[in-house]
Amino acid sequence: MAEFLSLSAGIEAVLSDGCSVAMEGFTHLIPHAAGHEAIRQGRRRLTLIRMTPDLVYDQMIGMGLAEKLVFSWGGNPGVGSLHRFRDAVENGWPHPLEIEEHSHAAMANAYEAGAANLPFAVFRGYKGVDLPKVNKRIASVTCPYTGEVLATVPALRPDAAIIHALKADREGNVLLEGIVGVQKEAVLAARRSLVTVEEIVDDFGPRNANAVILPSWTVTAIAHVPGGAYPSYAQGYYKRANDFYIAWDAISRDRDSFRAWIKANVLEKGPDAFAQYAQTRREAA
Amino acid sequence: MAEFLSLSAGIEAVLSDGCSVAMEGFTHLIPHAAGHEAIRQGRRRLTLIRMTPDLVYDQMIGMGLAEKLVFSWGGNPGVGSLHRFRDAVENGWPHPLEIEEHSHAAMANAYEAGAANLPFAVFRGYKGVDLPKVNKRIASVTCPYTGEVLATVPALRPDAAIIHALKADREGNVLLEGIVGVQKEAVLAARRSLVTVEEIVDDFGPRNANAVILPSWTVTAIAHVPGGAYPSYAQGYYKRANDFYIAWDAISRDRDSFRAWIKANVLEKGPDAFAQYAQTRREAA
Amino acid sequence: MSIMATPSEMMTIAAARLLTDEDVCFVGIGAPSAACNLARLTHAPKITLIYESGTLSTRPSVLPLSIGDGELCDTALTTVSVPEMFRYWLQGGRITIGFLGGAQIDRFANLNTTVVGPYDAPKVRLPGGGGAPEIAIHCREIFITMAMGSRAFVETLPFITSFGHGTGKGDRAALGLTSRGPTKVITDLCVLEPDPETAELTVVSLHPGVTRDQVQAGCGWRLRFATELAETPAATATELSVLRDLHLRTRQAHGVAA
Amino acid sequence: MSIMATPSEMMTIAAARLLTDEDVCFVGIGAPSAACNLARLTHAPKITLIYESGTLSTRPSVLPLSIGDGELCDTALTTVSVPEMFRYWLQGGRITIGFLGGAQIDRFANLNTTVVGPYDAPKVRLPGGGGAPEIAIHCREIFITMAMGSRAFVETLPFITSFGHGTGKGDRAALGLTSRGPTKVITDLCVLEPDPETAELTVVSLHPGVTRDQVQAGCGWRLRFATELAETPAATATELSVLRDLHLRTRQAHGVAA
Repeated sequence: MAEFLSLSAGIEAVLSDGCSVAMEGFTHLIPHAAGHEAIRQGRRRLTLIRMTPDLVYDQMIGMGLAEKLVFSWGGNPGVGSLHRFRDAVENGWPHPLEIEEHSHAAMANAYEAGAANLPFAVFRGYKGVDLPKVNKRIASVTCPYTGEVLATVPALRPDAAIIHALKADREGNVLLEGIVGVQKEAVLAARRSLVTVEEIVDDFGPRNANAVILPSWTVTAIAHVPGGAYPSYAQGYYKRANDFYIAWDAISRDRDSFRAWIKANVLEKGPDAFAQYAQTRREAA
Repeated sequence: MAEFLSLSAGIEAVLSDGCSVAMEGFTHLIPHAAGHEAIRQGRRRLTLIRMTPDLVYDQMIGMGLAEKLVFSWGGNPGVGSLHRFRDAVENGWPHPLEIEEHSHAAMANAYEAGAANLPFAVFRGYKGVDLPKVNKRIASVTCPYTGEVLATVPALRPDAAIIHALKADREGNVLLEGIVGVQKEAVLAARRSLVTVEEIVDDFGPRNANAVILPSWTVTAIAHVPGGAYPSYAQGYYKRANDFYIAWDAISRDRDSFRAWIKANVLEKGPDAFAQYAQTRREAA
Repeated sequence: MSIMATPSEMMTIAAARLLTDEDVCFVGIGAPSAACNLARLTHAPKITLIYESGTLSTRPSVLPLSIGDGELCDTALTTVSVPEMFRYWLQGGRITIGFLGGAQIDRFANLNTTVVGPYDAPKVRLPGGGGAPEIAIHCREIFITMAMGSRAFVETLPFITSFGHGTGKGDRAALGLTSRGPTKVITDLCVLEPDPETAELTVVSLHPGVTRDQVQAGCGWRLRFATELAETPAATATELSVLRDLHLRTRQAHGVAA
Repeated sequence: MSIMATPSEMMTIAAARLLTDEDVCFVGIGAPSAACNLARLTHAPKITLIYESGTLSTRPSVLPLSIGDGELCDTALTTVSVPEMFRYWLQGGRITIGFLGGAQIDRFANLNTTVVGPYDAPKVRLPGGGGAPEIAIHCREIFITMAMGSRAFVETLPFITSFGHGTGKGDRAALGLTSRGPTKVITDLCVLEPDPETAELTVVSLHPGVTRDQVQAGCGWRLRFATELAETPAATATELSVLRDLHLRTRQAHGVAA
């Protein structure tokens, strides 16, 4: 059964130096507050896994938490580059970053295979492209019936998954709605998981019979962090703070302005900051 | 885009002699009315595919429509045997029935692979059991990363899928709720599809963002057949007519009583009969 | 002046007692469904019940007619598709206890629900395996509930539908299986467990009033009995009344005996 | 006295015209999103738009900031998970038109969005392929939208992120692909199509007022021009006003230029 913890206790429970972690969110419900807490706790040598690493991974990479990145698209969505990610890959700052690069289809299938307790995923992909030349994890199997050769990737089985969801009930069941991405698969594929939520409710109440729910016994810990996805969005709660995504381009371009921003907005702040961000966005919405 | 047809025109559009058809429903939303229409149209040499063939397949087999059955559990759920199925397999009556037998896991994965346009499915299964000795379609692949040998089945790609759903809207989108089984996969895996529905509505109205919906452009034809799942059930519309499931045991045990029942209740009736069945159940519920 | 349980009730009650709040059970229709819900309504209110039709954490107030019963969906936390059920939930390794039964069982708890006689020319064609072949390997352990009888407990199975302990200890490991397989066989007369040394089913507990001879008469092979053979504690008044109420509610809801 | 479209608007409008009510489009953010929604708001009201974030048949009233924009979900018929999107919908072969763009393109419409310079010691690390490698092979055909420029239209790609026509006609078939691959490249200056004989991109239509020299100046290889070179019809007043209204609504909704 999921345990209800504070954000800091939750991060301590699931993250340790050297572990692999998937902080998922397909441009929705991105666990920013959890990423900031990981930065405050000074985790090191992490393998960061995510299909669409964006601002929060840029911040973690820039602060030197990551040894390796497993990903399929690393950018500031709708804006441009991730400058901290680029600085790490192009210049090895603050230290070199190993990358394991896939396509979205490969990553999505790899999470799916992890959730299904399979050692690998099979899909039709990677035809005629260069990624298999630089990623030795991409292999193939032959269909025993047709002889067709299909691409494979190893299943993703992260040590930890961290996601942000809309609601948890008192039993620790977790509700997601809207663009649900690969969060369910990431949690089911991981050894342990932390879910930050906008709200804890007595009961989900009447709901669709097929609602996307993670039962309590599939989740390690839940932390109540309203606004925890800010500046990304939470369906029905608040919109994306697009001005911040744009501002991040300038903040992150320079190493000093990046560090100053992190100091003022992460290291010197706590999880409560996010409640206020969300409130602002809700009013603006 | 899905075409709105009468039940008889819909069955004509998707079923022809010698084709393979998956009439799915995992003990919910079983397309009984469609099966009766197939019997009235006198289809022959069909390959019937279904995880849980029950009464309607028993009826179709008993009337000689089927040349082959692909299945994983063939019984009268909660009651006992399917006597027409047994008579076909044990005694070749009304003619011999070829069987291709799988486990539920294999069939579910095979539909999933079909929907995903893969030639085969990989799963962990069939360890230590006799089914692979009698079903040559069960094979294996070796994981390119771990060396583990995993079971495979060919993807299911039926010529036709026929399901019963709750609602269609005027654009031909189809809504399922509750125990959704493998119906979505069956439709997506099939070359053509017919969906019978309880209701046609102007608009589904407010609904869960992640509702189980088959878009209009994935469906060949829709027929409005209220009660079309009777005597199985339709979530929110009517319950299972359990008395009929029990009665079927006696009706189907004997070849003559079976044929008499089919004559009176299928051959001499039309699709409209089902509206009345459903009405009765709704009042009883 | 205790009320006596029928053999069938005793089987259900003995199975229910084995379950805890921490269990996640993959439930079949019939005795397993009754046992799991009896446990939920008595000592294990937080037990998690999953039916292969896709219903997660379901809490039916009456027993389902079939795994597709609307009651299961209406009282579930949520309902997933059947492919997801078999991939993420069963194969995903999330089930602690899987319930199985069958037409026939052998001394190593292998089960047959496929066919009596040759596969290609069957004497009796049974329904087939359904979920059983993979339930048997993916759940942490397996409880089997079956009424005894010499045509059900047989020396040699004509067909192995789901794997128990094969031909004895070590066979599961040799197939690469890490799950425990059948750890209990709960019958209407007794409880059997695989012997720790040989994996052969051994009677460990006789239900109240049942003799060794009666048990042997219901089994087609020469049965082994544990050195310290226990007596299954009699059904308590609470167990019986909750079980009978459950069956009564079920009959009233469905209009049939369940 | 017609209103003139900007080159960027002309690119969007030329792309929109290629779409029909029967198309099921896999839409990317930026020009493809504008083109698809312009088509939907003008001549192709029944066009089906799918974004890789999982939204099926979406009808946004303003353009999304990212593929995860709430507007896409709120106006979608339904939203599926990302694994399902890539398995059932993209790989499932249900998309007629996939839109792609990139940092660089070569004469056979292969694209690079991964890296400039060596992969292990990049000069510029680009975002990577995302959905592109599989979009390029699973959609029935591919439309590429890109602004011209000699650093974008290059003689040799440092990295092939998504496959176009390889090194020429027949390469797709040799890989076992049955989809058509890139059939149109819509730029801010012209429209190119693969030559039926060689699969080399050939200018088939110049946007109004654009010369051959201008187009060649924006391309790093020696361009081929179709024998019967057409002029792209000028943007109509309706096209321009609908597109500009869409951009205006988008700016008002997001508070930014879209």
